[in-house]
Amino acid sequence: MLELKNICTYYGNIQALHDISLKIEEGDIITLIGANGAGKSTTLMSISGIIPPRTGEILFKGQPIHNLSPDKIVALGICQVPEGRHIFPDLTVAENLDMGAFLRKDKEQTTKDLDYIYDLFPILKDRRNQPGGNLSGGEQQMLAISRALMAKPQLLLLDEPSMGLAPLVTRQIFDIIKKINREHNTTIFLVEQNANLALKVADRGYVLETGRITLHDKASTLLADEDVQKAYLGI
Amino acid sequence: MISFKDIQKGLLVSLWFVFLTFPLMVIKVNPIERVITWRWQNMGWVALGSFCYYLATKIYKARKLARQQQIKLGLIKERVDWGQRLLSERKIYLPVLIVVGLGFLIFPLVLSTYQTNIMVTALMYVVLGLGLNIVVGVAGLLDLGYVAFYAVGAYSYALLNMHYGLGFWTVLPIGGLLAASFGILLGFPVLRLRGDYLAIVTLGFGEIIRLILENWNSFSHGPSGISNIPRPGFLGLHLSLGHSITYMYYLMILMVLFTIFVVNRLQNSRIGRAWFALREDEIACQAMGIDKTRTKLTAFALGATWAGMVGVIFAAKTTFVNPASFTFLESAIILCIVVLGGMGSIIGVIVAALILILMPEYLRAFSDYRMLVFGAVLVIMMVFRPQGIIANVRRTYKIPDAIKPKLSRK
Amino acid sequence: MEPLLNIIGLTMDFGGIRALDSLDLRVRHGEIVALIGPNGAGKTTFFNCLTGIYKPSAGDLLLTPPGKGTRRLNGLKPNKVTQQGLARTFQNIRLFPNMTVLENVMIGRHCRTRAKVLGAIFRNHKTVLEEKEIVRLSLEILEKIGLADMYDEFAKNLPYGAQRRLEIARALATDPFMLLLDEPAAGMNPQETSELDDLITTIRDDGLSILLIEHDMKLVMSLSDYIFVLDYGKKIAEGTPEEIRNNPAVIKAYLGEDIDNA
Amino acid sequence: AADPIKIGVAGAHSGDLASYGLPTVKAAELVIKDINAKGGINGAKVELLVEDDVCKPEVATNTATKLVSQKVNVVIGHICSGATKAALPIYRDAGVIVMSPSATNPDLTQSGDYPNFYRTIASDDAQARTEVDFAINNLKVKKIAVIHDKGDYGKGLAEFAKKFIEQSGGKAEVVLFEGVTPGAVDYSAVVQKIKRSGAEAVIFGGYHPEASKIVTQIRKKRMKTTFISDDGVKDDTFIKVAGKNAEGVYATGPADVSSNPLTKKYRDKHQKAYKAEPGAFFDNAVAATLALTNALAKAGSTDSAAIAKVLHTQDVATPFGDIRFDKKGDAIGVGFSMYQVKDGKYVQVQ
Amino acid sequence: MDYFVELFFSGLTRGSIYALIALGYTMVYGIIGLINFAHGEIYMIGAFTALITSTVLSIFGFPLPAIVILTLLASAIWASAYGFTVEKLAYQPLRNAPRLSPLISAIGMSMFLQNYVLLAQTSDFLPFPALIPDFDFMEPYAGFIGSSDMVILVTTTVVMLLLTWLIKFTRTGKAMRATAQDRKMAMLVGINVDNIISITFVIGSALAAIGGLLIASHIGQINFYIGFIAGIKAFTAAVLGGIGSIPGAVLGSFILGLTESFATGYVSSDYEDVFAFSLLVLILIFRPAGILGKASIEKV
Ligand SMILES: Nc1ncnc2c1ncn2[C@@H]1O[C@H](COP(=O)(O)OP(=O)(O)OP(=O)(O)O)[C@@H](O)[C@H]1O
Ligand SMILES: Nc1ncnc2c1ncn2[C@@H]1O[C@H](COP(=O)(O)OP(=O)(O)OP(=O)(O)O)[C@@H](O)[C@H]1O
Ligand SMILES: [Mg+2]
Ligand SMILES: [Mg+2]
Repeated sequence: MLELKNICTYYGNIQALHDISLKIEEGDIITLIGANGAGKSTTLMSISGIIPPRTGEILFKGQPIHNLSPDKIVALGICQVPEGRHIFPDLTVAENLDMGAFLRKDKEQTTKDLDYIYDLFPILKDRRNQPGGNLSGGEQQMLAISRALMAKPQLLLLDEPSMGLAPLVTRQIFDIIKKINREHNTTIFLVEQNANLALKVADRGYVLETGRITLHDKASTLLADEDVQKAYLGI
Repeated sequence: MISFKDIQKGLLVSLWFVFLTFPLMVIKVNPIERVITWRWQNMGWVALGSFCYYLATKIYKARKLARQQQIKLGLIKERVDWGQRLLSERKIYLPVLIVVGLGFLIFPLVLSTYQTNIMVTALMYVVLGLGLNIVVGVAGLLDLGYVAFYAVGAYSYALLNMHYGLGFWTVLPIGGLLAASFGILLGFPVLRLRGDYLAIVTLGFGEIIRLILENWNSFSHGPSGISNIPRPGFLGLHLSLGHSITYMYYLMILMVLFTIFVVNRLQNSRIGRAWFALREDEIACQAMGIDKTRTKLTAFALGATWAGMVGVIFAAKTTFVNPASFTFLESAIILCIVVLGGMGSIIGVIVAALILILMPEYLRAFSDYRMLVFGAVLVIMMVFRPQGIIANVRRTYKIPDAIKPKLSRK
Repeated sequence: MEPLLNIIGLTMDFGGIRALDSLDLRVRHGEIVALIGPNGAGKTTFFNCLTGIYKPSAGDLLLTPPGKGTRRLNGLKPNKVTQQGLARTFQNIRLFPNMTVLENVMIGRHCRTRAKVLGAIFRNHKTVLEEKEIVRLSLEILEKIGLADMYDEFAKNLPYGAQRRLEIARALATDPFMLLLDEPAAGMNPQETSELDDLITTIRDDGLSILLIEHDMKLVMSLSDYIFVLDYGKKIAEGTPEEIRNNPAVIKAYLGEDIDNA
Repeated sequence: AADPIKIGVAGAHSGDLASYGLPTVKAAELVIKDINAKGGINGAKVELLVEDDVCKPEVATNTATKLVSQKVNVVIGHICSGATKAALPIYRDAGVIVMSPSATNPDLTQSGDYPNFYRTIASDDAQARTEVDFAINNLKVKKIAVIHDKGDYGKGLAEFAKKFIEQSGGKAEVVLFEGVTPGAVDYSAVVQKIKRSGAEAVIFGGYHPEASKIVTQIRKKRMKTTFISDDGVKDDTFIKVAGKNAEGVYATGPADVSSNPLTKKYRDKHQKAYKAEPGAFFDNAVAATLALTNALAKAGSTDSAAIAKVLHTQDVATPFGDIRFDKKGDAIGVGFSMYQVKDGKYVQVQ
Repeated sequence: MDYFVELFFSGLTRGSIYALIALGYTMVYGIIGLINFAHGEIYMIGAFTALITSTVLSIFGFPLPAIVILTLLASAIWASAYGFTVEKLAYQPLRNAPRLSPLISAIGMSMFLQNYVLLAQTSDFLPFPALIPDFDFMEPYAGFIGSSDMVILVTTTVVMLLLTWLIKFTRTGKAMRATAQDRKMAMLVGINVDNIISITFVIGSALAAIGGLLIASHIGQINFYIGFIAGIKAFTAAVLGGIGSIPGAVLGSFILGLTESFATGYVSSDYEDVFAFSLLVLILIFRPAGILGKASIEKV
């Protein structure tokens, strides 16, 4: 479904990604793990076109997308929940969710999806007329994920969705990830610090080290890998 | 380097500009006589000009990209920013400094009075720029009414001299202090405003000062101003015009050196650090125990002090002051100096002041076009060098030798 | 002995929302106290009230620095609170991004030093000495935190985990006797989290008391001496980690059934 | 050939006041072209050094220094009184004679500080005197509102007007004295105030843009107040801009010179060269150029004392008739008369 | 009492004039946080285009209603084109630059455009034809409020309502608000940020052009410098009302206009600007984000 071929991404003159190649099949949950500053977020930003790669190719369903502007990429069905939530602070919770569905035309289905989201996160329903900026960190994270879900993406890019979430909610979020993957056949590309959890839900995993892919394998294999355990699982 | 597609696009761009400028450039109407003048030839100029500008930017971008590619492939070394290099390599900056220093020293001896005179003006703006730099560049407070303090200084010399016969040297510090008190007076109520709100209030304050000077005749002589202000005396001698300008010149050089010295020391002090931090994040600053209001006030008052002193010098140099010299445009130009120079960078401010103030003087030949060019230069400079001529240089700290070895990268 | 920090009936309203509801809380000298609770429970709001960033609607904030009398923190400006000896970090990192690591820490020393404008200009002996001392102390702190080798890097260029630690270093530089940490482990991988665990323990052993907000239960349970649990602004439980782990209300509102997976 | 004679032309040539400075440049150019065509002055070609001062005092000092260091012989300018005041000491120290076509501030000649200064325009007080006398004696108004534009020229004039009215021994009174902000979008509040003050006439000190706005507002409010103004308003642009509202407005201006052959000659030349009416102070600038070149020719040298002597003692033909300069530097014979707009034209009254 | 009412109406007129310009300021500020100093110049260019178009059309003998409509269209189109181009040339390349760089670029643009019009046209004041006729039914009230005042007042109100509706309820409006608050995230939900910013400039410029036309017709004269002064005042008004807020800009403008009017009427017009700016300082001291601006406590 999505294929990265030798992409190199730069911040000014600093190279953050070195020849990254990876492949995501439709309906998969793929996870990318790595230490702080390894380049995980950068990879997602490159896919979304915010920081386009300087060299290399990104193919979505066989079509090159690395030259498209971010909005075109979203229109193809690739949505991202960025690191740090990025809630529109002065829009209300409801309006934030509405923005998620910005490119959608099917009004009725959108309303239904909204109800579905409110079911998933009742707290958002309580707060729906409040500015998003006033929510607590965790509430904002829920809102950010919900906003992406409102777009009905084919490929969902999640950047550290569990950051700052209460344990109960973290588990709930992971359940939801599994659920939408199962029920809507949404392909998911998951970046997580909590490698333990991530590898448990994922089908396959990639390990990123200072801008280079160093390992990739079935999630269960990685979970058992001694090096991985030492470096990322804190065991 | 330029493809056919670029040419095509360039043509489109020039077509757009022809459309854009059509009513204003081509048609000229005389609404009273009801005649229309058609100036079709302008259309051609616009088309040509915009096409060339487009290609120029294209080439610039293409070359920049090519460079980056080459750097990546390891064909060429990355070029260090010349501004940074100038400042960081002793081998380069020392000779440059000596040559420039000598140049400034003998300037009035080799060049005409006129050249010296405009250089004095430029040096005044150097000091103004450095002063505003404390407020805007270092402390991050956008002040659009800086000229108010300049006016305070100028009028304090004019008035104190007129009423009490006080001399230049007496008033110089008084003007600075008066301006500083005005800074504090204004600062108290408004410094808690954020960003651009502060900007508009300071702009308003600048206007208020000017309007008061304009309207309060019995105090300031209103719009006709105060004339016959004495130039600074030199041991009580009477100086000819040329000599007195030369004298002002050296005086300004001393003033600039003094300002650089003080500003540099301030920046590299505990207070200076607090200013930088305040610019970065106010809330974090407060959480670190920095008194926001007080720190900002200090910056504001210090910035104002320089404006006040230069104001005194201004009055002495022109021998005449009236409110028309203290308009918003003046504030804007000083602000341009700070930003164009590179916020918080002393050398940058100096270079920018010299460029911005001398440019209109040397553009006198194109008198009609000079303000047009001036505006265009501001835009182009910002577009191609948004961080300013010399981006702020980082400060270094003496690391005690005892700890040094531990700091080397693992 | 008086508790170091004694909060009585703290209430904070935002328009219609009551983010904190008559909260009582105490921290004793040398303790690591954790504050946990679901997202939006009001933990960060509590820190903000305590450090003077928000003005609480009601309640008393009483501080008894070691060896000194009790004082109220209500109505103090943030910088005054810091001067009293409370230092904090932020949930959403708030470093000075364009200043170096060393400078970030040096800023922390601001409230403990006194050089003024004239001193800065004339650089008298006292100022020079003071400045040297700031550098020395800052480097010392950086070394303790493990960031000394990056002292010359811009803060914005640090990896996330390092930024979190730099926030702690900066807070330590203000010479606090009590440290408020807001989710210091967020965004850290398990490896880094365990390093953080050690760091916080060292800081406590240096004689500081610590108030910690964290969602990483492993860290909380291993570190804390005492835990307060908030939900919807109200305290729903307090106790030792063992008590909290088994408290049904806490499990229902916050931990969920099988805690080990988190 | 002899060294060329250098005449400086200084004034606002760019910026928002350019329209007051540029006509002077054109006037000087036209006159000098003629002179050079006839072989120059005493065989020396005349060279114009045109320098912009944007009407700012501080720039004017640079301009003056530049001209002085280029060894200019005489200067036509500056345009604004403020800039002139700032520049004059520099010329004075260098012994350069300056003649302004437009700087009307009385101090310039009356203070005695600037012996090197001359002008071909009457000073503000003379003009204010004309306005006030006309209002009191001819129009017989009792209540007068004095309005100005807060500027150097306008406010100075208004203050003289006020003083003269107050000295009139109760024949009239000033019911309102107020400044308006030039460039403001709307003057209706001031106009309301005029209406309330019950003024029968308004004496306005300032330039035509403000004048036309105020007059228009007055007429829009259906008020009948007489409007009297100054030389800054006695400009055809005023009539064009204010249109039918300009009808009946009084303005002082130099005595009607349109029948003077020199005036005609240069206005025609301007029309031919630029396809436009000459702008503000054009005639005054022609007069200044003629007076200076004449003095240079008669003096036979570029020595300023010699030039000054000619200026003071010998008449020269200008658009204003034959004029010479009094001891203070004011042109004798350049006075003011009153005009009124009738059928879209300024017509001399009396 | 009459006097009060008269001053009140003259204040309203002034206020609506400011408002038409302030709206554009506020929109641009709202979306990219830039004090667009060149906005006043766009207004001036709108007025010039209107003058040129209406003169050309009237020379060609068009009837008045046609002239009014075509002039309005032409000035809106060209002003928008200028706004669009200025943004592309001077601001878009500076999206990621330090905060003050676009401000300097804007100041430069403002000088450039002023002098461009000065050179391309003239520095003189030009008479502007009265495109708004004196309505007969307004005649009895002419002492209080003229026909053009009325038209300006009504236009301002209508424009404000339309804009508020646009921003609050339409898709484009939402996209504008989203872009204003978090540009990166706006891209990530599929908004073409460049287009939205361009649209904002275009709308703001069109408004300025409408303002230019009405105001020029009301005052009866224009020159290249009118934009600068009006621009500063309009910006003050926008800040007074709470910059970024549409109703705020209008409210701020009215308050500013009324203050100036009453200050002139009851004190002296010598100090009308002093009053205006002092009011600004006072209001900002008590409401640091302007009258309608949200003084949101920053969530930390
Ligand atoms: N805006 C930027 N400018 C310059 N360098 C950057 C920028 N953003 C990130 N970097 C650098 O790029 C590298 C990769 O960063 P990235 O944010 O992708 O890491 P990450 O794997 O997502 O880390 P984390 O776990 O902390 O989120 C880091 O070295 C970082 O310092
Ligand atoms: N400035 C504010 N204005 C309005 N409401 C606010 C503000 N700050 C916080 N709140 C509200 O107060 C509640 C508590 O927020 P707080 O940030 O304290 O939560 P928290 O316990 O820190 O949560 P988390 O663990 O997710 O960070 C939230 O519901 C939030 O919406
Ligand atoms: Mg990341
Ligand atoms: Mg929190």
